[in-house]
Amino acid sequence: MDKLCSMREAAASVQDGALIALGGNTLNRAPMEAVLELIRLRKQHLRLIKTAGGLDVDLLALGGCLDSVDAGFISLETEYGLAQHYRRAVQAGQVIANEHACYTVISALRAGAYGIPFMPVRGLQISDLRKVNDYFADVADPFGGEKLAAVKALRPDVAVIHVQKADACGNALIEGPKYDDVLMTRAAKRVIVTAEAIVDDGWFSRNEVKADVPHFMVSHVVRARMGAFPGSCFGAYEPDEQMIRRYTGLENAVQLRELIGEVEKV
Amino acid sequence: MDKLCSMREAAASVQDGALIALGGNTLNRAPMEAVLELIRLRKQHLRLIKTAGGLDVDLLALGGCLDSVDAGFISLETEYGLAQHYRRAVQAGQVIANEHACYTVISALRAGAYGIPFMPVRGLQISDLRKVNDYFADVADPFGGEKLAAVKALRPDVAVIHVQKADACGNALIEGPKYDDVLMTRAAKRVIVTAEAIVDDGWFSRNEVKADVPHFMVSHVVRARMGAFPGSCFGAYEPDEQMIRRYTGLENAVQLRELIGEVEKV
Amino acid sequence: MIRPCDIMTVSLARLIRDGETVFHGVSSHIPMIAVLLAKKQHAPNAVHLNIPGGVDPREPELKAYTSAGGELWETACAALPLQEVFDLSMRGGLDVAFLSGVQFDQYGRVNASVIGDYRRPKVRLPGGAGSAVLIPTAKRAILWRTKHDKRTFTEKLDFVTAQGHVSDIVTPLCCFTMHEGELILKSIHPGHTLDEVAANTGFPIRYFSAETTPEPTAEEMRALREIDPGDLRNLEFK
Amino acid sequence: MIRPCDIMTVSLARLIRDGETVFHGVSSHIPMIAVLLAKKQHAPNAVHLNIPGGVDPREPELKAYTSAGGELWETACAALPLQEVFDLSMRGGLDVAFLSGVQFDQYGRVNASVIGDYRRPKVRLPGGAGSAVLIPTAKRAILWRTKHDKRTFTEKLDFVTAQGHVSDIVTPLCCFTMHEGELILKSIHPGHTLDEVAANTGFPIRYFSAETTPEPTAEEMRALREIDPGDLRNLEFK
Repeated sequence: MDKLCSMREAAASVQDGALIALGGNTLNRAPMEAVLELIRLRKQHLRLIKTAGGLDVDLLALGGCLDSVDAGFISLETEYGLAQHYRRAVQAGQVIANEHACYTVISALRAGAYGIPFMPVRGLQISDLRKVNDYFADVADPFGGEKLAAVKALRPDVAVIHVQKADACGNALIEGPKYDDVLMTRAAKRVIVTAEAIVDDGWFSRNEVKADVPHFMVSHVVRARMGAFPGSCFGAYEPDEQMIRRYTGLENAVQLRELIGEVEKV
Repeated sequence: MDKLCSMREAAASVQDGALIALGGNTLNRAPMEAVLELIRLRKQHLRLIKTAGGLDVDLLALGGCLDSVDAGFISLETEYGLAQHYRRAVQAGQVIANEHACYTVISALRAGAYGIPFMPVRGLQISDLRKVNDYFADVADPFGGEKLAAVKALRPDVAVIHVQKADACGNALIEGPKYDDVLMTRAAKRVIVTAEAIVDDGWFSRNEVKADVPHFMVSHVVRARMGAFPGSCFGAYEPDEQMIRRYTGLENAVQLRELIGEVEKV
Repeated sequence: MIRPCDIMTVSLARLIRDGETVFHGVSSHIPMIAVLLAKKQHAPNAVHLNIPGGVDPREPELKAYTSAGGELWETACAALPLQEVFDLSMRGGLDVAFLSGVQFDQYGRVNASVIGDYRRPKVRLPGGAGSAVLIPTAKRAILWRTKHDKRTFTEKLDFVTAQGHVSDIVTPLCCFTMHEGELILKSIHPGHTLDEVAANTGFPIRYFSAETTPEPTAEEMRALREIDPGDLRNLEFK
Repeated sequence: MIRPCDIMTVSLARLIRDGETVFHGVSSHIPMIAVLLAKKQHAPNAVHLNIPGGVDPREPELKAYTSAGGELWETACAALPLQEVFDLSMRGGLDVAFLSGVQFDQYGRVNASVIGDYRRPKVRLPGGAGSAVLIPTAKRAILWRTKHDKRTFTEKLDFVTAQGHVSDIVTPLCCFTMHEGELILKSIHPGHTLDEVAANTGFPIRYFSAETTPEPTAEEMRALREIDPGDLRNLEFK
């Protein structure tokens, strides 16, 4: 089944208010082109899931697209510094920061993928995060009685990932670090794949390494050369400093829309 | 750190009474040479873990090495039929069959790997398996209150897997189907790797595909060409019918010892 | 003369709908071949899932010794190993699971564990494999059994390994389907009779109309020989 | 003149023992370089674990923009992605986790979440990443922070993101270590004084003997330049 479509069509399929997981890690292989399209389409009330987010989360916050972010860490790492747009949006009360411990995002996604409502987690109980967040609770081991923390399952409405290779049916291969993308595709109800290259039908059948994401989980496939720009994509390109600085230097959503309008025309 | 050693040395490191997980699936890529060595060394009271076992479980049962087997399915599949030695040993009360639902072995190993004492599981509650086995219990979702089954964690003392490629430090790569081997290596306290081929130190660093098992989890590495014989090993060989028929046709442990003594000399 | 393995394989294949996710496990040549047949005929978009984790293997070279080996991996398009197939079912995404057992009762419950006592069985069976979690969670569990007698289809199971969403059971004599929580006879294979089915079933036979199972078509038989030149669908009858 | 980034990197490296499993995350150039240094010097069998999952990358070509990118994967020997590094810690197999934060109290507790109220913070910080589960489960959590002032080392945290097995904290001025549940001063970096440390710490300084942190040796500095020709260990001070 051919699922190739435009970035516009794929992004348009994301409903306002959707629970949406984004692949990649900080500036590495985040689905940036899809993120920009969500902003262009003025998507609203999105509830984001990510282990460690960067420019993707920052721009969606600046674009006014977000209600909440479930994540362990949001920053552009040391060279580019804090995610200031996201930070301000949280401080202004526009975005709810549901802080997790990276692993509790993973645990919540695992619970989602395994079809269970919660996942027991070690270690979390002595953190204030356990106290202030209602997605954490206590649970007792039914065998030994030990008390543990539990994290509530997360089942994203959609996972959006950027990969190096996909076929038109949706089989998708991540080269290099996979981060939490594969898990996200399992936990999510459906997957949007953006890919550097579209390979022919049969490519994966002939290939020794099989696709990480099977076609039937995928609803949309978009050919997106440089789809992680201005972040990096393993084996393809490094981040673009100038463009990142332009994004982080923006002051408001209007400037953001101007800039991403410009990017679209290029 | 060079961990290359003889099969004897590796098998000798398994303590009587150990909780031991075996890789592969039915006749596919089971660590048969290691299994035979355990029998030669007259290991006793082993408590076996496997999702779907075949000749490996059958011969360990005949050899009098087993106290119990936690598995979802034990058979040599259709062509070679039932695991008659195992079956008789269970019927005679010599081996305890802890029947699982394949997935509950996986769930128990996941709990072991995740450092939690249990894993919630969907679907199991309406099976008699839930009632008669003390490694299953009930647990309530602390968020919504739903009642689910829980399975008790399994942390094997050792996982024994057969792979196509390993280096002397223990980095190990499974080509083709991985079955539940990788999970077993994570849940286990240590790993014995037997390998068709030993690659040089640095091979994985140069290779695009990375090892599935990182060296530090592995205690022993054994060069074992035909290490899954008489079962199959992906990319290397198919099962040996004649030898399987000889094993399944055995009548007692004495005959087994004779035969595996013969095999050793060849 | 229609062979039981052919009518069974074809009957199972016809139960698969286009686009469905379909799983079979070990010792499952008949359903494995049924999945490949369905994909070749009426359900090209059915998704073939299996233990080695090769999604949609293309023209796999089937082996007699296993239905869970590397041949289902080599020409697959994507990886979804057993663990993740189970996960898929647990979260409600598996449409069809093919499973078997040794005893079945009129409520579609399955025993694949023991004859006699669980702890000290008269006969230790291979075990239910994934049944105890798949039959309750897959949308439809389709069962096949190559024996049809009163010990197999019985009023009282020695042990309930699994129950849940059983939708159909195919045997050498007939096709059962579930109707309001009970097995009813859907069709009788050509060459067999209602009396024969009743005489070999340990619980009362109920049915709306005792149709005859449609014979394998010439096209189906041609496709079967292409998919399974080694006649592995007959392995369970040898 | 010894640069703070050099004395900090060297001090962190020296805390790693041969054979230990060691993890660092994002925004972690200093500990990343410390791990590579330790492996090159006294701890060749330390196991380098990281977010992209490349175990023991060989001579990675470090990047300024990340400490969690493909450069740690390319020359690695095995795959152990973030999820499984966490799992390793949860089951008791992680020896050292390098983590940071924005506020620390005398009990070695860490705030990396917010200044002010959690729900409506004055400052929303990046978050503790793995801290809340790693600090209690890793055998030793070693912290570094490139700021040392009274707002950073404070008597009262705005929020306790994590606590547990903190063993050491390294700053531009000194090394703290944990002793019976409280931070004590272990050594003062060359060029700094006890008074300076005390004046910049918001809780009372306790110590057995105020040693001077051993200077980076010429060999350590040579190794550092080889590992980190781009001087990325100084990135946090720019």
